[in-house]
Amino acid sequence: MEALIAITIGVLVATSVYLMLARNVLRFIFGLVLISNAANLIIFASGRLTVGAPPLIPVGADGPVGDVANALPQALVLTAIVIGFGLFAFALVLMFRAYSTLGTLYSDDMRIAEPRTEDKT
Amino acid sequence: MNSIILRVGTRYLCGLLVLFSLYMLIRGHNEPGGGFIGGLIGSTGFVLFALACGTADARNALKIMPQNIAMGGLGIALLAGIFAAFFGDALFTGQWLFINETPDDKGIPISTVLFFDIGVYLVVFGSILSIVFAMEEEI
Amino acid sequence: MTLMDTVLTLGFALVFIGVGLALIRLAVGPTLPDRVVALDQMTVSIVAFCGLAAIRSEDAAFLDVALVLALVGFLATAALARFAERVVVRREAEEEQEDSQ
Amino acid sequence: MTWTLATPLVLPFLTAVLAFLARYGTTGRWFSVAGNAVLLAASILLMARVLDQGVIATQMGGWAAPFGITLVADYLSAVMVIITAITALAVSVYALTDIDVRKEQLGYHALFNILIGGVVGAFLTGDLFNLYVWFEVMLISSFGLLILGGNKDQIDGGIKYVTLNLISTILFLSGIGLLYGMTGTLNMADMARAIDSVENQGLVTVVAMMFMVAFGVKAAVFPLFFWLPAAYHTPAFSVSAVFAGLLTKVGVYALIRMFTLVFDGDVGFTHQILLWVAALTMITGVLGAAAQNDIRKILSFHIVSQIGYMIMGLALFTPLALAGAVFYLVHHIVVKANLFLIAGVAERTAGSTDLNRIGGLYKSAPLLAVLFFIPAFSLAGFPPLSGFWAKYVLVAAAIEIQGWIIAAVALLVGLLTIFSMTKIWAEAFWKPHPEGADPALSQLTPQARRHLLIPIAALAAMTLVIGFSPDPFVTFAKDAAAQLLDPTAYITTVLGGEA
Amino acid sequence: MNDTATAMHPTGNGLVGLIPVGIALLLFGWFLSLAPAVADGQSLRLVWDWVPSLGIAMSFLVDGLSLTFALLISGIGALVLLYSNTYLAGHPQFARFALFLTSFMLAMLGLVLADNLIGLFVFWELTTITSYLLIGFGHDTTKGRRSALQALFVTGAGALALLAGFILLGFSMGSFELSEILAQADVLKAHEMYLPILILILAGTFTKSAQFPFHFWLPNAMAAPTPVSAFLHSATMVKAGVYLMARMHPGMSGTDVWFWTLTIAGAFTAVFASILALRQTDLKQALAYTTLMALGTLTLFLGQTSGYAMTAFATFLVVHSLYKAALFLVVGCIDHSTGTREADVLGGLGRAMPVTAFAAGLAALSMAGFPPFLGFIGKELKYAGILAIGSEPFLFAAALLTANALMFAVAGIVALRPFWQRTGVALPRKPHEAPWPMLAGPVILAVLGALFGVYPDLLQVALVDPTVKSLLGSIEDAKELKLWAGVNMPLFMSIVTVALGAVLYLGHKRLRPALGRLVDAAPQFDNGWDKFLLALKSFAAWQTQIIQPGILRRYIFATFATVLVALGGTMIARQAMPTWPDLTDVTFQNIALVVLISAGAILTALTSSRIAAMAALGVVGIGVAMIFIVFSAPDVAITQLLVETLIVVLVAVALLRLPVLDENGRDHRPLDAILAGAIGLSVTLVLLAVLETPLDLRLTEYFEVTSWPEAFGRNIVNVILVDFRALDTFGEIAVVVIAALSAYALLRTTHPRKDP
Repeated sequence: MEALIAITIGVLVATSVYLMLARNVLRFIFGLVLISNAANLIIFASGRLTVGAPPLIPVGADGPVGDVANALPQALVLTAIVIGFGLFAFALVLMFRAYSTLGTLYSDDMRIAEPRTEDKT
Repeated sequence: MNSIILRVGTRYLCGLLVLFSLYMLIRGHNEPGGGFIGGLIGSTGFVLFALACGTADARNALKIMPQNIAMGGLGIALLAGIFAAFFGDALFTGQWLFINETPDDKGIPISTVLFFDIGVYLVVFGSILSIVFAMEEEI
Repeated sequence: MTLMDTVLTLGFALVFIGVGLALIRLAVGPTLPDRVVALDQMTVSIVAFCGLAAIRSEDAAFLDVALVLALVGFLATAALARFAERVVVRREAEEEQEDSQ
Repeated sequence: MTWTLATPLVLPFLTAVLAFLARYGTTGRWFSVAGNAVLLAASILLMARVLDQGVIATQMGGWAAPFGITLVADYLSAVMVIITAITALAVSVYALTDIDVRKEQLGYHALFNILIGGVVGAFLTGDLFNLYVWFEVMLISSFGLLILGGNKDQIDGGIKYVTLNLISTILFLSGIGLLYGMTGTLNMADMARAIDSVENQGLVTVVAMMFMVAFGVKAAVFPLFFWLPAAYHTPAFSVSAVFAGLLTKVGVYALIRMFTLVFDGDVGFTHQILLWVAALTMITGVLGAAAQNDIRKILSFHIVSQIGYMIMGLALFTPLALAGAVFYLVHHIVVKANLFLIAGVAERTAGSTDLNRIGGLYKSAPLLAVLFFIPAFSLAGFPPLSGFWAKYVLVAAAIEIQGWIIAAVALLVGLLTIFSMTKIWAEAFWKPHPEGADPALSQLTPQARRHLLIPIAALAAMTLVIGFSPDPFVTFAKDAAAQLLDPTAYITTVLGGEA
Repeated sequence: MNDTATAMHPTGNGLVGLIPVGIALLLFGWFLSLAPAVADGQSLRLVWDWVPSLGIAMSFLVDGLSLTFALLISGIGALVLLYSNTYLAGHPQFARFALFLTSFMLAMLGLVLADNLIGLFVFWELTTITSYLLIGFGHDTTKGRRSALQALFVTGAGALALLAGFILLGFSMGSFELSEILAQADVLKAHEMYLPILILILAGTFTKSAQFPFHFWLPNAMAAPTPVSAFLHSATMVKAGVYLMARMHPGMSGTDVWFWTLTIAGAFTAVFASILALRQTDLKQALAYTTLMALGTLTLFLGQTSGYAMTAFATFLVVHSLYKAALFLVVGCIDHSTGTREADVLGGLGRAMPVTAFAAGLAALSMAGFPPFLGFIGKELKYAGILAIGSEPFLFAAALLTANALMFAVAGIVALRPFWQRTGVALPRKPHEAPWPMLAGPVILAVLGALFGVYPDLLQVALVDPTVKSLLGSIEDAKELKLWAGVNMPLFMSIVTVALGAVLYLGHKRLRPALGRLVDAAPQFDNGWDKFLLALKSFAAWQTQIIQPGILRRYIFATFATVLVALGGTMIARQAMPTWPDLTDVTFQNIALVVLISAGAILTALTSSRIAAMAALGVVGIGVAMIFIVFSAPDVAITQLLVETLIVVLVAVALLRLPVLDENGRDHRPLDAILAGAIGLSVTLVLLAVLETPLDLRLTEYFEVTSWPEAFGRNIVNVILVDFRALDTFGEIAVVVIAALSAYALLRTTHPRKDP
């Protein structure tokens, strides 16, 4: 099953890279969401997969009963998801602001900080 | 949004969501839940409020600026970590106090870890609301 | 394979068919509300999916997932619905503008 | 006392919270200054302990390594923390005048101090995932600082900065996942031990390359530095100064840390690539600077080219070369932050940072000229300023192992650095002001003069001190390099529990 | 600085001007007091351990060679400082000037006294910086700035080569102490690194002492005030290169490379420079070129190892410093009083400026090589020295003779014509004698030139012999300085020189156009400098335009291409490919999940409808959440779903203001698609390979065992978050707070009115 996840991650990465390379920065944002998911899945899969046994300790026991899923990657992924959300929110607001300030979402037209040399006087 | 149903329903739903989020927060140490999930759920309540009734109402209902909530949460989380210093432990060492402890049952636990999780809750809650409110007000 | 297993498998299959159909509707459209409803349907399917997962693993933890999703899942739909509403309003306004020109 | 390591990490966050809650008054900014002063004291304390014990480590939450998160400081970490504190204090004083009330109310001081917290965290942590978290803290606060002001060029530069850094972040995160999948640990010291037993060593190299790219973006090396010249000239001067001084250095630090501690198994491959990267970074950076006509743009490209020197020290991988890299790091933070601060004063007095539109500072602002001259010629590597020793050690290290080409590149780039620095000097200082103005420091209020010039003078004095008595610094850098090349002490201290 | 203070002040600048003179005089006195000991063959060494960790000491050695230089520097320095105090009286930037000039003098002294390679280099660069500031003293003009940069850049480039050479030398010989290195001359000459070291060091010295083809910066450096030129061109800056060659002479000379390089470069520079000198009409420029000629000659001698050549070197060094400083100062006086330096305009100053004329005459006679001046002795020795060359002596002798004859003519042009020739052209100002502080220098220097000519023993014992000893190791090889050495070849050559020089002087006006054509035909190095700068700038602009075009897509493409090369390339280079994965445990449910996620992802990438893209993103998020559910991660699944919901909400809000995705229709980007596919493939392969390695679960097991008993929590994931790895979580919430603050600031930063 890990192999299948690996392929899924490959697809996610490929589509997100394609999206990030687009002219429209909104697509970059979409690509960012996808690739964050891919990175989270990489961490999740690296901790190996266990079906149907959440890492919880039943009342009365001192440790989990039977084989449970690897808890550490789950904690890392949780952290990464929240961080990813923070980054996403900022990036989205940035693009939003870029449109209202620069009047475009096309990155080719965003040349204020680095004007073309021929534009210089 | 011009939906009476949504607007009326939201008042109740928002309270319910916040209540539910607190439940998720408190039980988080033992069951699925915790500060992140609690904060996220709590914030969705007010996001819904803002969508349905506008941010002005939502801000009024909240009373405190969401950024201050978030920053305050960060402060609480930090203090929960620093608290260990009074006991000579390293940063973020959990300090526990069990009320009504018996040999079989640990009783009601009060811990810095819980305060830390409350800090997390407030941060997530406040942060999401400050972004969403600010965005809403730009539309 | 017990009856329970069979039922579960069937349940999962149905959920996936539902999700698949929603996905097609989502891709094809053609209108915005079509897509919004498709997404909403997908959310509901996941609630069912969580329930099935809880039954299969005999772990109540997955019910929490279902609960949370059921509580907040409509939020996305609501936001999208508002978006659809505004877009329609804006488009009408634009058309009016064009008419008046 | 287990808090020697934790205090420098906690302080900036505490400062940030207090400064934010007091952002509508004038107390916020003084919280920032006071907090950074205490931070400096704490980091000096840390340094004293490190000098005493070599490597110190403490386990967060009391959970033994490798299970919990370890904070650890060796010579390199300690010196980076001290330099960070110095820069932070200097910039926070400068910001008293440079940052307007509006930016303060939007949370400048909180963003700034959390940025410092992230930087300190990155230097002190001994845990790879924790390093990622601090990178994020740094990154997102730098986003905030960059766009504070909302000018068009800031938004535009911000988009490039944000997009490219996000790519690096994702790469870093995925790399952590993969490393965890191979070694089963996140503690860097533990990882250094565990990674040798991974069967597929080729795969380790692949992951190492992934980290090289991820950190390479942060450190702004060729061909990944695009975001830096696109953005660094846009924010407030305090912000550019702290960016220029610290941000890329964290990337360099991470490269040095990972490629001495963990990825030292395939040096022939990875470090050879680093050497090429270093050479190309130096050259493209310095040529980029030669093509610019704005003080901040010139300085930005120079950051890139100077990063090349530090990478060169890492790539050569000899004791002397690593000592050179460490020395260069310290020297460069002080000098480059200062140059940006000076550019701010130049803009305030002469009206712009565009070299075509300013001039006359030499005649009417001689103090500023002196203050510029010291870091600028230090950057260009003139003895006996700090930059000379940095360059000398690196070139000597290259010549020592007969790396003729890299030595030649390093020297040639030094020459072109002179070219850029004298360009600023000739245009902004020597040339008469194109509009006939006499830009003098007396245009500023006495209070503004104090706030702006005291940090600049202090940093310039540091440059002079390092330059005139380099011996303790070189000795220190050599010791730090020795620790990096033989991480046994680091690993045992981390894994052996409380030092 | 206050501009109102520019009024000329005849007594100079008060203490600011006099203190430097005092410093220089004290130093001169101190060096003079060392002279007897050094003349006795002793040497004095001072060591201060500067950077022991790098083996660098600040060590100083006073021997014959360094003392000669030190005396010239401090002595002429004192006179020049005195002179400039009046010359620049009341100048608003005089304090800086005095500071720079004094620093320059001190740096120069350090340079000649240093006995450590790196110490020497430090002073070497200090002279570069201070001379940059001095040449750029007239910084208001483009020309002044250009000249300063040119001098800095050319000598700076050489200095970097020099640094490399020094480091190489230090490592090769195992010491950075010059005296230790030079003591092992045989080892050095036989060392495999000898040639690179030699080339690098000569690159430094040739640029500094303006040997052909690096000569062009020196005449331009005339942009500096005249006293600076006098100082730079007589005893200091340019002599630094000569000094270093002399210093290295005992250790490196005697090889064929050394001989031919120095001899040819020196001879060529000498002839070339004297031709150029004759062509000039600006007195200062003419003198500048004669400086080049002198430097060429000195270099030529250093190429040799004979006693004659060394004596000639030592003598001519002193001779040249004396008369050149004097003449420059004289030109300064003329410029100061008449307002021009044009040779064709000036004339008849002899009556108005008798003292100046006297000094100029003495110096010029010394320069021209008339007996009984020191210049004559110098010239005789030069001829003797050149004839002692092992191979091709006559060729070099002829070159030297030409150069000397040309110098003779220039001496006439500079020192005779302005004073004694009558011209009809009116001068800009009425000439008058300069004040005494400005006359002291030229007079003292010129008289010294005459004095030493009459009493050559004085010079011989005090300076020449010790210098030769430093160069050759023994004093016996020093040849005697004599006014009358009998009828011999040098005397004959002197006579020819005078005759030829006289012809050239009389005919120089007619010669000038011809020389001009000749020189113009040769490559113009000064124009070359401009072309070089232009080429550098346009190359820099070109490469920057390619690397940093300001187009985000190219940056992202380059970054991802690097990722691909790093991942894919390394996988191939390091053979890290995974084996074929095991797919037996795959269920239909898993496949359905994978298909769902992939379909969502591809739909996001390909659709041109914003709402479809957003919904498809939701699909992917839901699919990933389902993976978390299936593989037992309820906490993660809840978080993922909540975050996904919020993402949709935020995007939906943002889209209300944003335009549709593709205003110009859909874009197909095959190249991007290939790159994207390749990266996706390499990520999959890397992950597959990683998943093949066994996973060490120590950490997780520890957490499972301690979670409840020690951390009192049953939800291991939550315990990890808030206890085991609380610091991560703390950093994470800091990220969230800051993201919110940043986003808020971004939205509000230019809308103060809306701030609640």
